[in-house]
Amino acid sequence: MTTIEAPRTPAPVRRPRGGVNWEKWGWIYMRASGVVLVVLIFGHLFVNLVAGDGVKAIDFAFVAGKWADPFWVAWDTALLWLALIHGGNGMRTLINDYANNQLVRTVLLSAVAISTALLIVLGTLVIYTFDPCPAGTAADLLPSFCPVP
Amino acid sequence: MSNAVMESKPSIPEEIPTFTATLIIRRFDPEVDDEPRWQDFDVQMHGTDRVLDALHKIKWEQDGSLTFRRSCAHGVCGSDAMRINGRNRLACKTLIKDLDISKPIYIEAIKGLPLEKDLVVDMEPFFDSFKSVNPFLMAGSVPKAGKERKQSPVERARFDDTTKCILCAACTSSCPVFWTDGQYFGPAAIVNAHRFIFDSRDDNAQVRLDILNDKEGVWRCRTTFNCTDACPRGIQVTQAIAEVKQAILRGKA
Amino acid sequence: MSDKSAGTLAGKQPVTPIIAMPKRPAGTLYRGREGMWSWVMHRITGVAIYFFLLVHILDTALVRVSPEAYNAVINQYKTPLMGLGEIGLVAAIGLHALNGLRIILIDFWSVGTKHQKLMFYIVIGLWVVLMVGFVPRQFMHIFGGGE
Amino acid sequence: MADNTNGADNTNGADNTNGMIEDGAIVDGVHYHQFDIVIVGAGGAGMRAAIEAGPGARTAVISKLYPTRSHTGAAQGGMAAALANVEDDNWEWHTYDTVKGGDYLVDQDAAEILAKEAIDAVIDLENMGLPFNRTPDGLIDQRRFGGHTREHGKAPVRRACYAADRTGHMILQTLYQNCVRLGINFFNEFYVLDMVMTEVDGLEQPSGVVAYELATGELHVFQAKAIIFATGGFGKIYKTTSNAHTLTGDGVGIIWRKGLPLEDMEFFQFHPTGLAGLGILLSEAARGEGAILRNAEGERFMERYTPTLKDLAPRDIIARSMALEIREGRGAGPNKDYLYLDITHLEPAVIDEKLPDITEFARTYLGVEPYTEPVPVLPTAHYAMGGIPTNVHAEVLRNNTDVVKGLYAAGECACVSVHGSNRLGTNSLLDINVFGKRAGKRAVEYVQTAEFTPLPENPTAGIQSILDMVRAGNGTERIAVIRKELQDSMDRNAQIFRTEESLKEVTDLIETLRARYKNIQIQDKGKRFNTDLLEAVELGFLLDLAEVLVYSARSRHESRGGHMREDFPNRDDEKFLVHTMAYRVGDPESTDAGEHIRLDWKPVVITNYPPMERKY
Ligand SMILES: Cc1cc2nc3c(=O)[nH]c(=O)nc-3n(C[C@H](O)[C@H](O)[C@H](O)COP(=O)(O)OP(=O)(O)OC[C@H]3O[C@@H](n4cnc5c(N)ncnc54)[C@H](O)[C@@H]3O)c2cc1C
Ligand code: HEM
Ligand code: SF4
Ligand code: F3S
Ligand code: FES
Repeated sequence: MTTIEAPRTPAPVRRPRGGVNWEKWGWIYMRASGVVLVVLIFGHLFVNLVAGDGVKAIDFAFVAGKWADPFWVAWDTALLWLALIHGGNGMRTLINDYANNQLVRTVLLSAVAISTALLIVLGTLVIYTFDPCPAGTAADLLPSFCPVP
Repeated sequence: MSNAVMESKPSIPEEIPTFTATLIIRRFDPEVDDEPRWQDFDVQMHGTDRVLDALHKIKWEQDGSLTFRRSCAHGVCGSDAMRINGRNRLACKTLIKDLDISKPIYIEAIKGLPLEKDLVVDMEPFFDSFKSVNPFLMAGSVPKAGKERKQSPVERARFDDTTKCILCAACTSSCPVFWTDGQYFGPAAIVNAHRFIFDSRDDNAQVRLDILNDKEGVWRCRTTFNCTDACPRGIQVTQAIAEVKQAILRGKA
Repeated sequence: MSDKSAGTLAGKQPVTPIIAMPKRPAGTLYRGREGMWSWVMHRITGVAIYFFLLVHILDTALVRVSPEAYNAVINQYKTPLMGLGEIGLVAAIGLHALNGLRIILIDFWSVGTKHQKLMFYIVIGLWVVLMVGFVPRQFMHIFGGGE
Repeated sequence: MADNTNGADNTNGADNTNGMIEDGAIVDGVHYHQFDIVIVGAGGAGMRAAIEAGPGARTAVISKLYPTRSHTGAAQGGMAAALANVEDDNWEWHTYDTVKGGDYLVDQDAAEILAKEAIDAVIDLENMGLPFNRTPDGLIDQRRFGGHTREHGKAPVRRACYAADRTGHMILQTLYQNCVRLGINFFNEFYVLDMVMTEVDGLEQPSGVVAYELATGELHVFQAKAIIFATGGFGKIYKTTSNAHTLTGDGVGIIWRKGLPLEDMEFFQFHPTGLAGLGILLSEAARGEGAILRNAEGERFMERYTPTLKDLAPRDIIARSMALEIREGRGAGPNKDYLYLDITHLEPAVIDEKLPDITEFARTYLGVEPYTEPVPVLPTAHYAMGGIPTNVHAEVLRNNTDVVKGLYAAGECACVSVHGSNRLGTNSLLDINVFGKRAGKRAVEYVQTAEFTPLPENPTAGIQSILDMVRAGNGTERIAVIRKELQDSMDRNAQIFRTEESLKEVTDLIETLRARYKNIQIQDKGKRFNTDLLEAVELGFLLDLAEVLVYSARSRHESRGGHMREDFPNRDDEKFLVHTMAYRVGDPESTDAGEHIRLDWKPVVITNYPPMERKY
């Protein structure tokens, strides 16, 4: 009688927990940020796509005009951070769900983490180091409040 | 003479006409097949017959090698959860006439647990998850010798729903999150944790909440409700999971 | 159904079962209901928005490069094709956001799970209203006259 | 797969010269295990024993089903104990009811133990976590059940402790949960098919059991100092039954094949309220909560048969009354062949709270709405009063007086006998807890001093030959056909009413079926999960047990409890106030049952209650 290898699977190993509980805080964060994002995103979309001439109205001058107002600076910063972290964390869940290969998983997770972090930094820098009236630009591209050279 | 009465007994099914149903079953014989294959069977059924009766008919009259688990045949033992027309159901609780029999009935094993043969899957990972939530009363108090612990009907009702679980795995194996990597504890384990977390006689809710606050714990539930829909005992599974999540957040059952 | 296989009745000898047709799915698609489909949709829209967001931040960052560069790119958004894309974007965000609120209610409202199906249809309803409000306006913006 | 097998491919201990093979060894493809105590069956009785045995000795539970699939989980109504939580009660009344309910064939010393230890049994379960329904003061609630009375039959009493209508489910779950807590070793989906006996000092002594692992098709020998059988009933000898497909009486059959006696096999209980045509049980709890049996004319016919207890009379009496109603033409339905269980007068809220499952059964399987329509019911084969004879310590008897050392039985497969010729509702869940516990305790005491009995030369030879016979058989018979013929005939001839003629008919049929069984063919020749093979083996047990049942029934020329002989309609205490003891003797292959079954009689233990006429 030959022995057929036992077909049963070994018990999944439950990894011990340690450090920050990402799942729990991630879960809470998704919901908290979600509620705020609804306001931020719909506000953003409304102003950019619906109000006035819609998307047609958007150009450098439009952006510069918005960011001259600290209100919109704060709005867009919050939107940037909340949405990116929300999206990044969402992507993390997805990758954990579907990438079964440890290597693939690590690579993808790092990719999401890096791109999210990078873009947050980039975006923040853009908002705060923004110069509404860069020198040497045709005046018709600039917002009206720029001093005419 | 003496038995005239009993002879004509099973009259109820006879009143309902018979019909032919086609079952398409996903078969897999680990000793022969590399991959599962689909096989068709035509069976003559009565109106009150269940899918389990159809499977029995096939096994007993057509192909004895068709393999599935079953025991009680009326939905209380949890042996025969399977995917019937794309949804997890107990074969013994699904009446053929309630399915659309103008089309073939697709039957396959539940998903997310290793397939062993035909409709049989490896239940060990499922029971391991169950065991890992401490599914037993852990009371700190010692009841008076020879006396029950007291519990009011209201306290008793708090966890009534989740005591109905028969560990059939229909819920866990319907959960899209469980399918992904099989690491998630799964709704059944959470249901059974819920049963004790909210039992007024139990003093160790926190231990279970800590276990379920794990990476593979309640937070992986994405409220897809497949579990609630699949549960043959009508347990409000997603509700139970939501209650456990809230208990973890508030730190108290 | 017809009575074509009456011959399979309690026969002594097994009727050899017909071997399956060639192409069958490896397994059937799980037929979940509202809850499952809303989740599938939530996932897909979430990922789509994430990728859009990445691109969107990059293009906005061009404001730091030069107004010309920014305007060049942003003009792309004004083509009819992108205009349609924006409809898709709003549709996705709308669904994701409304369903996100539904999920939050399921999680935090004590009877949320009970009403999840109803809430799903409310989400769809609100979403339709949203789109009905947005789409004509967007069409006006992208195709409509105006300079 | 075993929860806790020592998977090592250890062939070092492969030395069977002294009948001791090391735990974990694999010899010729057969796995060997050693445990102090091996429990066969993970139903209520088996797991209750395991909870006693586990902490005290190396224990293994072998079960052909995952523990929570056992049929204890199907029990609905309740578990009796004279807690007196809701009204006056005491265990002495409970004893009396049990004795009278069993038509005085009960061993009264055992019934006394059952009733007395009931209270602890219920409290034990509560303390283990069982969620009983509660009274407003937070005590365990109790409900009425058939045959349970106050003051020796004056009026029904609330004695059944319950958890909605899934008391058995909660017992099974609670016991399993506690086994998990204690880390009991389970070997799930292992079919025990044989017990090995070795001759010691001129006596055959059990030395282990042989199990077939469903997943792999391999054999395992479990050597043990003590073996506890808790394999449940064998309702599948009948067609219409409340029992599970897996209740094929393997344990009882194994004991029988070892030449050990079986007691009172002719007494089988038919439960009055099975769903008509299906046999699925609607618990007596329904009547405990006020449901009424009615005939086609809507008459509450039980008032005529048992004016005091009416619908709560013991089951044998109700089942017989129902059969009479139908026979006299008052059955309902187009063929006038069923009766009604009526709960339409109960509040839907009460129904939902106390009887949720059974109303759902009616809805699902018959499409009847119990809130508004009466449910068609018929008696259904339910419970084996007889089985493996034991004393009150759950020790298996070799004959009327001597025990088999190290062998125990508890639960439905055993016959203590606390149920006599008719079991009272709720006394079985009690039985499995009281005597399961006793078996576990006794076994632990025993293994403390006992040695392993050496295994014989080739412990798997017996079962291997049966398996080979089934696997290799290329005859023309199908197991399902033989089984169906058996079940049909048992329903027709050995059900509620029996006569010499009908019993003779089924005996003759069984003899031909036994011959045809040798000519079977199964289609699944594989090793993994070969349920085809096991159904064939199970059929062998069914045939054996049906034969003993019918043979014992033919010899009991009286009517008592569950055994109703139309040709001998009266109880005959003169001749038959004795237990039947059946032995397998001679050539088991002989075609005349009389040549391989020998009957003997065992006196009934009577303490306080001399037999009286049974009126309710
Ligand atoms: C529908 C229904 C309702 C009932 N309601 C009530 C009630 O309300 N009150 C009451 O008191 N009683 C009730 N009873 C009776 C009572 O439930 C049973 O008699 C009792 O549960 C039997 O328990 P057990 O442990 O002996 O057997 P079971 O629970 O049947 O367990 C048998 C065990 O043995 C195992 N086994 C069998 N054969 C083998 C083998 N060859 N190898 C390995 N393992 C094997 C099985 O896997 C199983 O684990 C009811 C019975 C039924 C059918
Ligand atoms: C508009 C307001 C938004 C709300 C209310 C919202 C809400 C939510 C919620 C509650 C979840 C968690 C779902 C769950 O746990 O099952 C979630 C997941 C997710 N969200 Fe959002 N979200 C919003 C915007 C966004 C944006 C802007 C992005 C992209 C950057 C995004 C990407 C994601 C992703 C990728 C997931 C993960 C999906 C999954 O795991 O299935 N969301 N969202
Ligand atoms: S919760 Fe329902 S579906 Fe899940 S295992 Fe329990 S009974 Fe089965
Ligand atoms: S199906 Fe799965 S995702 Fe949650 S609601 Fe049920 S556990
Ligand atoms: S066979 Fe028991 S649940 Fe279906």
